[in-house]
Amino acid sequence: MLLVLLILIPLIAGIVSFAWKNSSVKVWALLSTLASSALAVMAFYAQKQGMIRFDAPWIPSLGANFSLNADGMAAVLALLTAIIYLIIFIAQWNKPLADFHRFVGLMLLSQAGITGVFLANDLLLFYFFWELALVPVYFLASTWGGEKRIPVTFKFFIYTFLGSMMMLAAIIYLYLHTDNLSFDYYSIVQAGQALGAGKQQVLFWFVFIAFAVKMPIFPFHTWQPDTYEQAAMPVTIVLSAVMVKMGLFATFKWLIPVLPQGVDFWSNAVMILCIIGIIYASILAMVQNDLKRLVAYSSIAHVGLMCLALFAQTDIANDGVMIQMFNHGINITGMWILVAMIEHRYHTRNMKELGGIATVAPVMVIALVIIAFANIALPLTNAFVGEFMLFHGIFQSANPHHILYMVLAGTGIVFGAVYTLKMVQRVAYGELANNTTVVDVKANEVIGLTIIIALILIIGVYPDIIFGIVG
Amino acid sequence: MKPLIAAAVFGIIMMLSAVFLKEKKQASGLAILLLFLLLGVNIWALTESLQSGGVATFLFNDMLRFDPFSVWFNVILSGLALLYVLLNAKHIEVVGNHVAEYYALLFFILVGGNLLNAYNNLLILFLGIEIISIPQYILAGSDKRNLKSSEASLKYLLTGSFSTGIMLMGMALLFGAMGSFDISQFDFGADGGFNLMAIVGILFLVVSLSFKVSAAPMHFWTPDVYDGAPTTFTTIMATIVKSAVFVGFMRLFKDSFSSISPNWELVVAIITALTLLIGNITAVFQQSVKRMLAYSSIAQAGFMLFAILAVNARGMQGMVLYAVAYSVATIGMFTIVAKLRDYTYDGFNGLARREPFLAFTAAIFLLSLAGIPLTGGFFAKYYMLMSVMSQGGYLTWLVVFALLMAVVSVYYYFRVIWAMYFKAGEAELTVPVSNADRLLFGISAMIIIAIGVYPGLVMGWL
Amino acid sequence: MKDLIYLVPLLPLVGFLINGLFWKSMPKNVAAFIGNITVLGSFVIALLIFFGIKNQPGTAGTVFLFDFIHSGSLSIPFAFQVDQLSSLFMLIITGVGFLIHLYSIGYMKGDAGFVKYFAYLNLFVFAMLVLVLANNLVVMYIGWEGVGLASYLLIGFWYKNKDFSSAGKKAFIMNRIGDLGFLTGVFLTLYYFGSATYSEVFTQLAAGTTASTGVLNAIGICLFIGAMGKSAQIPLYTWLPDAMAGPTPVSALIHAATMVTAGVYLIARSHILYNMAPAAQTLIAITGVATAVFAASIALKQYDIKKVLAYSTVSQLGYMFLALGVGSYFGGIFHVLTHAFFKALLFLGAGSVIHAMGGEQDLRKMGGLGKYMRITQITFLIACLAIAGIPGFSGFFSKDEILAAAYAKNPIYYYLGLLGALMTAFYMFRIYFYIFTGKFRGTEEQKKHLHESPATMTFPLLVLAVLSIAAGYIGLPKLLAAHNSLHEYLSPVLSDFHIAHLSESTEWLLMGLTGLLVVIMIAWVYLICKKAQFKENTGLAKALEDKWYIDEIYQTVFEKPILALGRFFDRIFDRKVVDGLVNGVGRMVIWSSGRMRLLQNGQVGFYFFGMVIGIVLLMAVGLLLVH
Amino acid sequence: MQLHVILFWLLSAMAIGCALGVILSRNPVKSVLFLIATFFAISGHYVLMNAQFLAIVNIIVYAGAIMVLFLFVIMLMNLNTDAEPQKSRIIQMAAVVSGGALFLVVIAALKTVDQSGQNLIDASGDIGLIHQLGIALFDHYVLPFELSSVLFLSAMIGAMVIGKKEKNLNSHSNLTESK
Amino acid sequence: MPINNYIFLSLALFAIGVMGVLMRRNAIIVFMSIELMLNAVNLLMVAFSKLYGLADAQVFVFFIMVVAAAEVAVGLAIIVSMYRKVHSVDINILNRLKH
Repeated sequence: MLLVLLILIPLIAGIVSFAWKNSSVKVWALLSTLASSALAVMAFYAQKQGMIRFDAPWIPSLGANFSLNADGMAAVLALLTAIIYLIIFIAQWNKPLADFHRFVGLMLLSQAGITGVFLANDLLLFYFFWELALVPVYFLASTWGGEKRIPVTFKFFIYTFLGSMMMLAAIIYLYLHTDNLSFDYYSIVQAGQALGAGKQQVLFWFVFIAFAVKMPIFPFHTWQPDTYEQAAMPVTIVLSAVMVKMGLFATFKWLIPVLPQGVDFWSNAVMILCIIGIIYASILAMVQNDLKRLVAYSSIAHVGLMCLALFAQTDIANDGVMIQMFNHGINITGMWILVAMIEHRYHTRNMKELGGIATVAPVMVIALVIIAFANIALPLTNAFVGEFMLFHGIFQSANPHHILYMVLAGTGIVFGAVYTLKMVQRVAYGELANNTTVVDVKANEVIGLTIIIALILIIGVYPDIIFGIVG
Repeated sequence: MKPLIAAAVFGIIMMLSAVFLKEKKQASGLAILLLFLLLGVNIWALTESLQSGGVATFLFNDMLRFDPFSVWFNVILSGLALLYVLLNAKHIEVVGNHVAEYYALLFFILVGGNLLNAYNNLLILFLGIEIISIPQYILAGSDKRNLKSSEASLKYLLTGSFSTGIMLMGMALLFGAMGSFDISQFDFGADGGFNLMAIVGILFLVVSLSFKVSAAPMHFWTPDVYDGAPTTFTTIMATIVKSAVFVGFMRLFKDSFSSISPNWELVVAIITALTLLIGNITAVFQQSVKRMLAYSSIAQAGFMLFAILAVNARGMQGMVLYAVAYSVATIGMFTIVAKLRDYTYDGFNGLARREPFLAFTAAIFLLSLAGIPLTGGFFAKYYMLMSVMSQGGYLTWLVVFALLMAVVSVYYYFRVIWAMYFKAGEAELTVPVSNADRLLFGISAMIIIAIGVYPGLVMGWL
Repeated sequence: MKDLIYLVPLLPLVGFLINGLFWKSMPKNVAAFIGNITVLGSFVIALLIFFGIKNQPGTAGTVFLFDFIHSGSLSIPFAFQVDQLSSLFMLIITGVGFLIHLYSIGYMKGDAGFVKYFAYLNLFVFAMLVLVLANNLVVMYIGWEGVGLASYLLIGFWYKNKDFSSAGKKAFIMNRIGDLGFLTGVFLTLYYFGSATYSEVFTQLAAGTTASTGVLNAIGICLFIGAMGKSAQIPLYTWLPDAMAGPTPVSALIHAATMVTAGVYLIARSHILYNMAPAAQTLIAITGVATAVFAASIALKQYDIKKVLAYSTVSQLGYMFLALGVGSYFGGIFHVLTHAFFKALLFLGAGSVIHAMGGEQDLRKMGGLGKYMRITQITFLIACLAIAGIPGFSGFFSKDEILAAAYAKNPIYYYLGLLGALMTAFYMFRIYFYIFTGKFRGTEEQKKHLHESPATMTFPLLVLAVLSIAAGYIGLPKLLAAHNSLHEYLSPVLSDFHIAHLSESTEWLLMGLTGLLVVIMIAWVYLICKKAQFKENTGLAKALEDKWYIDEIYQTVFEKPILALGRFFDRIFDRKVVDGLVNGVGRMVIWSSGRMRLLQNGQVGFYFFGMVIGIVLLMAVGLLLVH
Repeated sequence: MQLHVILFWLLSAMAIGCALGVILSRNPVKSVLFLIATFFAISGHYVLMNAQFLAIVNIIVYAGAIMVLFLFVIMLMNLNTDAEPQKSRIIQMAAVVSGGALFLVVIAALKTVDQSGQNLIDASGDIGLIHQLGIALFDHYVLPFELSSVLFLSAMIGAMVIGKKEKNLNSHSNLTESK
Repeated sequence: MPINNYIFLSLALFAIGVMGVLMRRNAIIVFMSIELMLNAVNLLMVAFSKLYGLADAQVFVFFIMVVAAAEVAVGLAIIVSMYRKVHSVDINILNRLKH
């Protein structure tokens, strides 16, 4: 029931918000996200006692059940989703967008969808939530944001929808090959594993393209920088902090166990793509002037590393992916909030026009530095734990080239330092480029950033807080 | 049987009422009343059919065969007709002076629809199709001040009669091979040349029925006729008629021709692929939403053809779902188009500001047409694709192709959403939106979402 | 006693947190007090622990704090290893650290970022302590990167100057390259030994491991790459001279006395591994000696005092690695110790000079400062004598130990080392003479401002000066003393590796030769510097002044091509090729739509044709199937 | 050669010849007349197959009623000239090729059909007689018979709706000129 | 006469009707060609009726005639109404609706 509530609360709250044509809708949103955060924490602790599940018949004639399951990674991601939405609404507190009630409604709907993706234990239900997450985000990204947001978002939508459709073909195929015509996770896994190697190899791409586009992995990434750049900040956060995890999580849950022979056959190719992506995106990030594009490319690099680790298929890599998904979500949220604050105050994201913010907004710069270093996995920040385990997992992989892959992927941490520090320097240091008088940080921003920084440090110093419960 | 008689009688009543009714509104009122009655009669027939245990009953020397599916489908058809009239009464009234006659023709179309889901004899199929077609020729040309309407009517008439000729040739050859018109009597087991004749006959029937459901390469009439006919009557053609003909199409092939499916499967598969390709790709370039919806209806026909390819029960369930989901959404979309002054995409600009609720329901209709989950359109497509993929073989790749085309369809459906929500403009409405309209749009959207969440509502018990 | 070990890093951390969180409202003197008292506290505890271990070597051991990463087979404890080596380093860090904290009170008095400065400095001490106390490579990596962070923050302390923050950035990135090597080494260790904890790894190694020499060499080289970054060895040394952008006490603490010796510590820590990895060892020795000579050569022609000192540091670090490479781990550690004192002293002295000169660092603007700041002059001289290796001063003994070991390994190392030592003497006395003797060459205004530094600054100078002399006497060579207390203290954890014993006469000879040549060199420098003429450098001198153009080469070879590649990706490849492909598909659909709609030409006749041809083709297909 | 064989070939030749006349003659009136001739030929075939009633009906309904209607319309439009615009030669050739291809494809498939050689031209059997047809029509096929009334009703409405001139319609630009 | 002859004859007439539809521009002639196609079908029906000795096909022919009559009634009405507007029955000028 806990799990159902995790989906229902944002869903209902979202629908209610559409009718709440009043600025107090932000209180409503905050209450809803607080409630779901509390529930997510409860679920997170509850699953220590054993997996918590929910099962109810849905479409018996199809063998589809409303079945939810919060096993380790799902619980972590559900928690992440709840926290991120909470932080978004805190950070957005004093920046109400036009038509705020619609914004809140769509946001909460997307939250329901994303949470559902993480919890679904039934393939059809998973697909449902997969799309339920996508559609509100389409509207969100198209309604609020930069000038070119509409075509850019449209491209994003079509691109991801293409992936979804390919996946749908695979879903039907797998479903028809289950013994009892069921969408249940175990039936699907059995059906997938029973398929011949050749079929698995073909099916692999049908499933993986959907996830690869969502993550995104080179060369399916081109929608991402544009979309991140154009979307409004809360939407960018949703896209990068949680939606990206949908692809990774789905690969972990719905691809690797289901099509093991397909994965074995293609894992080398995917890993190479991931590595190319890491280096490619890092190099691109180095030459960006727009803060959002820089963070966008850096996200591609980070996600590439996580995907690489997934395909290393070692337990430690999987644990690393789990914690790193959480960390990446937290860190990139912090990054976007800071970018939003900068943009809000200076009306530009172009680093050429920024500089010396440290003089006037020291608190903001402190947060920026901390989050930037978390972004490049400095030890005692959360990302270090994650990346350490990822690299270790890749190193332990059975792949014959595992050491080479680890080292090549490791160049990402050097490049990461290059572009992140370059960004910090160009934004925060030097002479003040822009003489507008600015407020340093506001109370709600302090709260949001404090949550993020606290999580960064707590997980960085004592990651057992997660492994102790999930591991 | 009762619904059939009721529809015919109501049609005649409607026709005669033209003499007495002075006001167009009165005709609409009467039509709505009669449609409610018709729906009641249909539901009555359905309960009777269910009480009798769902056994098929044959009537009139096996001319008709009523089973729960056909009765249920007839309920759906009359329900769609009611929804259509409730939403479109105002639009029908402005088309021309003969409002009562238009309604009479609608009832006759329903008679034809009823025949198409209950026929057991090729003759009834033929008559059913003609009873549906002739009123359509008339309705297409009913806006006589508009040259386009006449042009549409004439084009439809010429191509339609041509396809009737082809269909009759098919029926004649089939009779020649089988020695009967009773579709339950066909026996394809025998060897010899006659079987080949039967196949030629079946292929003629395939292409002529493809014409009626606007499948490629017999689709050419569709965009022009849908575009030229008064929008409100296009709605009938694209929804009630199309669903009814599809059910007729499916019955013939599923109940009767399934035993020799390998002989026609490839042809239908090619038609399906072509229909999907032409419908979806051509729709992309359109500037007029009305014309886009015409191409989209071709594209949707491609998906519905899957039910014919599938020749299994899933396909039948899918057909019901598709008929409801597609028709409700299309009725909704065409109704909105009918209300607008400008039928192009630009005409939709800023609709979400002006009529937020209307735009919201339109978005749901479009999402359903695109097959996004949580709307009925998803399950409709899902059942179709699943039923065909379970056949295996090259049809699996046809499913993949269909899904790729579904991606293309998102492009043109979402352009409408794009215009409504994200473009600035003043969408001009010629017919105002009343609260009753809003209620009906809301109900339509609810139906679509309800099916999208729980498809068992319309096909669970079949 | 060692149970209190957690306090040693914790106190500076607390200091950092207090100063860091309340930097806005913290009065300067309170901040200074907190900064100093915490490090002093750590020093006292470290001292107690040091003597505890000295008296009872058995008390050395591991202190487990908590599980850091614990997942499946991977278990990384957050634990401290308290033994002779770490306690010695701990002492250097807290001791020199405290002196420099004290010194900083005076040096940074007028700076707006005073509180922030002390916070950073405390953070550095914390991280450095974690580095040396770690009982496994991962926790060491935490400290390793932590000091990198502190170094980054302190180099870029005056953030308004873009060059300064660039220097910080450069330092961090260069270190990151090394860190990648370090990490790879850690993963290799984890892969082959299943653990990163020293005791477990080294026990396995000692017991005879299954891992091949190749693997051990690989691990050794990887870890050494990490050390190259942190300890500024060729080819990753270029950040250190730039790092002089930070406040001078920072240069003294981080970029001379402590942080840069982390690499030495790492290799000394892992000496058991290196003993079994000859190729890695040789690489270390060659890199070390090359760096020693190369950096010294650059230092010859620098005009910025801090730059000279920086290259000198690089060069001295080279000596340390030479020692490690030839197996003289004691020599390496000994030099770390003595170097910590005299180099800190040199930097602090330079800081005192710069303070007096109002921030001026150019030698050419100084001269004759001796009469204004006597304490600084004398302490600076002591340090110069120590670094130059004048017998009796600490540097002499440590350098001698290294050179003797190098000679034993391979005389070429010795000759190169000697060359470096001579250059060291040259450049050190060059700056000494330029600063303190002769006439003042600065402006009148600067002249008026000249003064001796306050007591908080001179006190550390004096202490360090004493140490610079005295430290040498804890590691006297066998030739001179029966006891080598440093060797004795460290022997439970460290032992030299296969160093051939030189005969007494050879040793005497080497010692004498070094001493003599150094003295001659100093005399020659004195003659040169008396004239104090500065001309445009040409030829070799110009190349030396421009640091052999290494920065420019790196830029051309690495930085520029990568950025060009980035721009190419950004403007052409990503947008036109990858995205172009994606958009191309979309455009193709639209284009074909535009073509396909022409089929619908409005002519019924054409439609009939279409239909009939369609029927004929479908019929043909359908009937072909049957036949 | 038996008479009915000669008649068959004669009537077939006449049917095909007149059919060609329908589509080839430039004057619509001539086309109508050719079509009537074709119908007569087909009726002749009916008689040969002992379907007398249909033969009569064919002549009465088709030739008598429907074709007169056509003729009437043609006269109404004053189309009885030879000046009707023709499609180009190429299109005409294409039409012939397409129609011929359709014919060939189907014939190729059907050429092997039943070789039993049952002679269809004889006077045996009474199914074509009015009595038999009447029974079939009003007994077995009563439903279609009734349904055809619906068809006629809609045709009637159609002719009226389409034919009648519209008056006093409130102008409604949306419907007059859809874009 | 074997049935094949009738099949050939009927198909020939049918094909001629199709050709007529394809090659003529006059809507009335096109319509007449379609009537020719229907008559070809009628002929075939009667032949099969004779072959099997079943009245069904002949009854079917009645209905084809009925439908043809209805279609012609509506069709000619439409053609006439079209003619009223554009004073032509040329199908080539019906091209306002395209693409």
